[in-house]
Amino acid sequence: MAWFMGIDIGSGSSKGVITEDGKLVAYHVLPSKANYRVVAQKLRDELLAKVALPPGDITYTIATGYGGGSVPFSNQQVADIRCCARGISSVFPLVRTVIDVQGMSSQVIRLKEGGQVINFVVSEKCAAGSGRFLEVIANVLRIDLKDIGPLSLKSKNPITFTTGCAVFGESEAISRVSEGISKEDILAGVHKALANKISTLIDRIGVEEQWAISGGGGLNVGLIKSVEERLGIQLLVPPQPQLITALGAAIMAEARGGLIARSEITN
Amino acid sequence: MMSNEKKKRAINRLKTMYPLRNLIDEMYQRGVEASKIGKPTAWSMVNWWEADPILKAMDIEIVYPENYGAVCAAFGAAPAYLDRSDSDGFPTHMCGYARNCIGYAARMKDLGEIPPEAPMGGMAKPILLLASGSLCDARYKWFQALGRYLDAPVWTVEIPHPGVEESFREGAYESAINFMVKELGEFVTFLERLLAKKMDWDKLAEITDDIIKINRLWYEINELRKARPCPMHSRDFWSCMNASLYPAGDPKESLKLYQDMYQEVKDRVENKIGAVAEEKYRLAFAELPPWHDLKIFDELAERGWNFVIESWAYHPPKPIDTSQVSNPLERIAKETYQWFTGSFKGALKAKEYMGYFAYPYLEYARDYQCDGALLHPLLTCRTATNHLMLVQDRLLNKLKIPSLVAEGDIVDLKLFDHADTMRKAETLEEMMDHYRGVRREEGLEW
Amino acid sequence: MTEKERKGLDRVREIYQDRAHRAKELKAEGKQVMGYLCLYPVLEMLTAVDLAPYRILGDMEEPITKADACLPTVVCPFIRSALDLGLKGKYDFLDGVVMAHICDVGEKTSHIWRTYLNPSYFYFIDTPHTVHKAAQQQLKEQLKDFKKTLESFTGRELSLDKLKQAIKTYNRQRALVRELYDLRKPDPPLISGAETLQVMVALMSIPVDEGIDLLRQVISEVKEGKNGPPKKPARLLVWGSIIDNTALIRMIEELEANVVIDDTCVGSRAYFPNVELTDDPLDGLVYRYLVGLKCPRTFRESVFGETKKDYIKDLESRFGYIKDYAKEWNVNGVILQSVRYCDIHGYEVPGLRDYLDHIGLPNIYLEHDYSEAALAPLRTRAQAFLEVIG
Amino acid sequence: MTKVVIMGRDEKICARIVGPTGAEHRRLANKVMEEALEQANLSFNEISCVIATGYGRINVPFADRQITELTCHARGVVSLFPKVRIAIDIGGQDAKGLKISNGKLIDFVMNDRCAAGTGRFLEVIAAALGLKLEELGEISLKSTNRVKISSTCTVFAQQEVIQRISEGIPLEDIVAGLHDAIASRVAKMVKRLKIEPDVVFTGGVAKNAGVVHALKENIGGEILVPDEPLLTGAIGAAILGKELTLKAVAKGETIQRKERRLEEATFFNRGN
Repeated sequence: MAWFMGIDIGSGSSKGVITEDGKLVAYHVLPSKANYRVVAQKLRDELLAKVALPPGDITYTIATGYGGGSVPFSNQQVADIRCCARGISSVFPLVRTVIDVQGMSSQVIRLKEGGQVINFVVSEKCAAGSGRFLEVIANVLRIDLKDIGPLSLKSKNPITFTTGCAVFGESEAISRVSEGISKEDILAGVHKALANKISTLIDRIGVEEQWAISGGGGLNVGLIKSVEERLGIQLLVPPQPQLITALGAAIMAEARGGLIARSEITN
Repeated sequence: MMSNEKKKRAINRLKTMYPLRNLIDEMYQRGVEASKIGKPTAWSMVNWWEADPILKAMDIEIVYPENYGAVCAAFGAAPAYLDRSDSDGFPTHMCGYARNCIGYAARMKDLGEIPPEAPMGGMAKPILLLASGSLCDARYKWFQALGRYLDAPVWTVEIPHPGVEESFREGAYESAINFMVKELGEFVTFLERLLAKKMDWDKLAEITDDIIKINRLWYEINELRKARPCPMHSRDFWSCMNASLYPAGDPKESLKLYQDMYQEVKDRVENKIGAVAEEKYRLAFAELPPWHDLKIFDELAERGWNFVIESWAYHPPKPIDTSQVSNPLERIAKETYQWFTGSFKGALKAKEYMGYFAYPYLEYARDYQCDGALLHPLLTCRTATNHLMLVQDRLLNKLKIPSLVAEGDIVDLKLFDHADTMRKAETLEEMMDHYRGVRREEGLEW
Repeated sequence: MTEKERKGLDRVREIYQDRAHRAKELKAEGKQVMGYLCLYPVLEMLTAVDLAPYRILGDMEEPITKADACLPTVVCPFIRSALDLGLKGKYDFLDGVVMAHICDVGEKTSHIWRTYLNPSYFYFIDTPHTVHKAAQQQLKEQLKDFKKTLESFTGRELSLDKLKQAIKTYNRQRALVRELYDLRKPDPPLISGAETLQVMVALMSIPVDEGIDLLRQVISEVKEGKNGPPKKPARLLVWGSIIDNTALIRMIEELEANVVIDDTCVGSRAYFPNVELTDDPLDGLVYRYLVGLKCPRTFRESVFGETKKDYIKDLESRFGYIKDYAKEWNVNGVILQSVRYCDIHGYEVPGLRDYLDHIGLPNIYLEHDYSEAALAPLRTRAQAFLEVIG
Repeated sequence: MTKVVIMGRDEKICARIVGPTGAEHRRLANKVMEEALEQANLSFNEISCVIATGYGRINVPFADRQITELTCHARGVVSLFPKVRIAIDIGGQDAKGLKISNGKLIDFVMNDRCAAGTGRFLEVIAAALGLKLEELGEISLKSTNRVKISSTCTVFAQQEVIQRISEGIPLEDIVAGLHDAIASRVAKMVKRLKIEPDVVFTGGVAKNAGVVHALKENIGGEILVPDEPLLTGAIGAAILGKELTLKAVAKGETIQRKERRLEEATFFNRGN
């Protein structure tokens, strides 16, 4: 028996998983808050408690994500893009393109079997290309983030955001509200705007079936539908899209840790 | 301790680079000193030495505000100058070098002298602003805008920018050269009036000849970098390019130092000595490097990344024979025009219509057998950014070479994200591995 | 009423709503339509060889998506929008395109356009940056070559006579545009700025002779003066980078102001300079397109070869014509506007404001994102400016 | 924030209301107007003139005139500080610099393109730090070694702040850094007007002692802050309303252009 850990410290939330022989046995999600070290420790404690193991039983730990450098107990830090590709590949082996929508940015990753990255593109450092845009608009409309997806699906006439900036988008939403446009239509509009940004990323690296979505954006049915409509495709949605990167980290830990274990034996 | 030493050795720097770089630094200082004691000084845009030999032959000291922008950025003096430009109403999205210079000029006007805080002795008050119509809008609009602060006249020199196909039409070459020669002639007449002295044509011919020799040699040195492993890293290139790009000092001295460098590089090729310990990946670099974060190249070198070729704009043109041209202005025109159009033949054949800026990267990537490219767009410099998406697309789709975009800026140094670039670099390795296989499958030779 | 019978301003509005309609009709009739970007392609030469010129514009209402895959977002949004429309196939009806070195991003976009859209005919004019004699000669040499490529593309001769004819026709159209602009001199003006802009867009979307007819109808309707704008306290000049959508002008005119004159390239800049009919018509054309067109993309000295610069004299020589406009159209305020990331206009702003302050004309600078919604925040600035000068 | 001031002919304020503005400007305008009338013990018919200003000025269906916040702020500031030459206003939506000469607005600069440099910047980051907006000022004054916030964009500055916290940098130094960031941005913009005393600072952010301090440093001179910095625009609007009314009365006209009713505007219809 060997256990492996993947820790993904994102800008908004932090995710951790433990795998055993390639299978997910425990996961935990916490808001990242201010101190990444603290959240990483807490994540580990919670994960170990769930599987009732002492820390020493974890063969190898890989940290990733925005705060991946602040995980004191990790054996290695790996780029989130690679972890995401490995993670999605473990869930959907036929996926060749994954759209990863995070709080700080969106990225589109093309991969081959086994989850090796063959191309990727990351959105500009602009809130309008990330999940953050949705939050900003949800906030200004005073709607709970988890409700915006379902609500947007009720729209019959989504507005067009003519600006590509979250801050402008906010004032545009305000002025649309005062023009009497429904919140549903505004929300559908912001989903469409983000879907457009994502499709621009896709335009840049080309397309290949099958498709999946990961990251926090994968929890939002409105966004999924907008992307599907915009690109005329079907997105595979993993059961826990926000965990994919952490899962990929654990899977890489298995590969890496397994190697070390073998070399110890041969030595 | 250990790792520090290792880091220092990750890139095997050329020994002959050091004296050349010292010379470049000295040249700058000498220029500043000369201008401070009242020698006529021109502020000039980097002009692919279309105008430099002429200014030198007329004994004008040249300072390059574009370079001075980089100096101010490195010394931390830029933010105050940028603020001044912004508060004088210049839009903030414009070229960082230009805004730095505008702020500097505004402050110099207020004080009536070189601002005391100006790094490296500052830039003396010019008698001439020599703008350039080539490569970017800022390079003449910015000098025109300096009229608010300086009473120096502005002259704009031109290098034509034809389309790839258009450049091969009957008479196009002659017309372009004729245009440049006439304009340079007017410029000389203007300088004679400005300085009340005559051009020394023999001196001009000699300087021009020396500069061309430097460029040939520098070209040959860079040709040697096609070897595996590549003997010279981009960092050595950047350290030395200035003596060829805008030869401000004594060309004969530079020439000697480039000769030494040629020997060292040739020796490395013969003995298969690479610029990095283990050359796992050969890369091209696009546009100006992140000057304040050059250590990233050491980190990448530790991972086996060797930077074997870099931005087109700073490389000397493919050699053409102008030794029989007797009029130095015509010689200058032909050489500088070649700089811009030298790759057009290949571009036309490849049906690539952005014949400079974009196409040369394709040629380089093939000739230098690159595995990948690191593209560094500069956010307030549209000219260094416009073409990079096209480059990225063409490299991948035509040559199966993946690349990485890492944003930065020329003056706002904070824009370059070291950690993010390393994160992407790690991913690029996976891609370079993959595409190596793809190239082999498609019969590309590396 | 059938479409062709519809006259004057109604027809203008129709064309403005669906710019490509007439071009597509012409194409169906067997005429070749030639796209061009900005003001530097020489339209007289296209018309002389029986091509219908059609100006490539952007669309402020259409989000830019496809172009973001080939141009970075830190460049002029107008150019990005135009390229975006091209990549989306909205300019597929064009038989070819003529582009020019208008500015750096315009130049690069020309090459990108050619690379990705591969039009059957493409020509790039490398417009010089200076107006010196040698630069004029260099442009002339290019136009000779341009002529040859047009002839071989169409299989028709571009004869001297036809070229002279085309020059006369265009000058006639230009004179009519002046006449229309003159109708904005009274107070209140007989036609609003927004409507004038629609007329200009329409002219750039149809052949020149049809434009002449249209202008005649519009002028006679405007002279009848039934639906002119009301009298308002402010009479404004709008300066700056391209405006090809009425949103901005409409926003200003919804406030206490009439826009009575512009210095923009879908307006006076495009139509005020005439072509002098020279012995070799190319000479007149070169002069008009290089020296006559007043776009800040071209570098000019107040005196060729001056060795000492006088700032005010320099401003006078660069912007003096704006003072003339202000006098003739009795302007009491200037709105300087530019799309973000437009370098050539950006560098001009402090100098032009210095000049306007110098001649005592109140002014304000507005920068925008070439997007209709992004104009909303500018309303407050424009209104406050009017409150200040009012 | 939505502000209401009701003022008598003598410019004495008889009602002052401040409430948060949501996406639904219109309803709110109505509600706060009713509150203000109650406070002043007046009926709507007794109000001679209603001036609406600010970002949502077009959404006040019962207003007689809409005047920009720039003109209104200038008028309000002049009434409080007759010698003012430069007024700086930082609110939640925008930041403004006003140049005033002889009591009249003659030039202005404004930022509303980006949240950085507005009160919104502080709001967003205070929320990220789990702090109340009102607490920021006091916290920052304890700082001995403020950090430099390098991101200008609010979204990324927020990220940067979180990073600094995790590095163990004291909260007060970070908050002081934020105040400096906003003050230097606004100061840079206002410097376009060529700063001359007296400089007055208004708007919601002027209540934050930390920003006042940072702005003094960045401007390099004294700054006056009114007792109720949030109300300046509304006060100015009321004074302009009074002036317009008196002018109209003198000419024997009325200021009201249309029939005016104070009833709840329906949110989904654009009433006139």
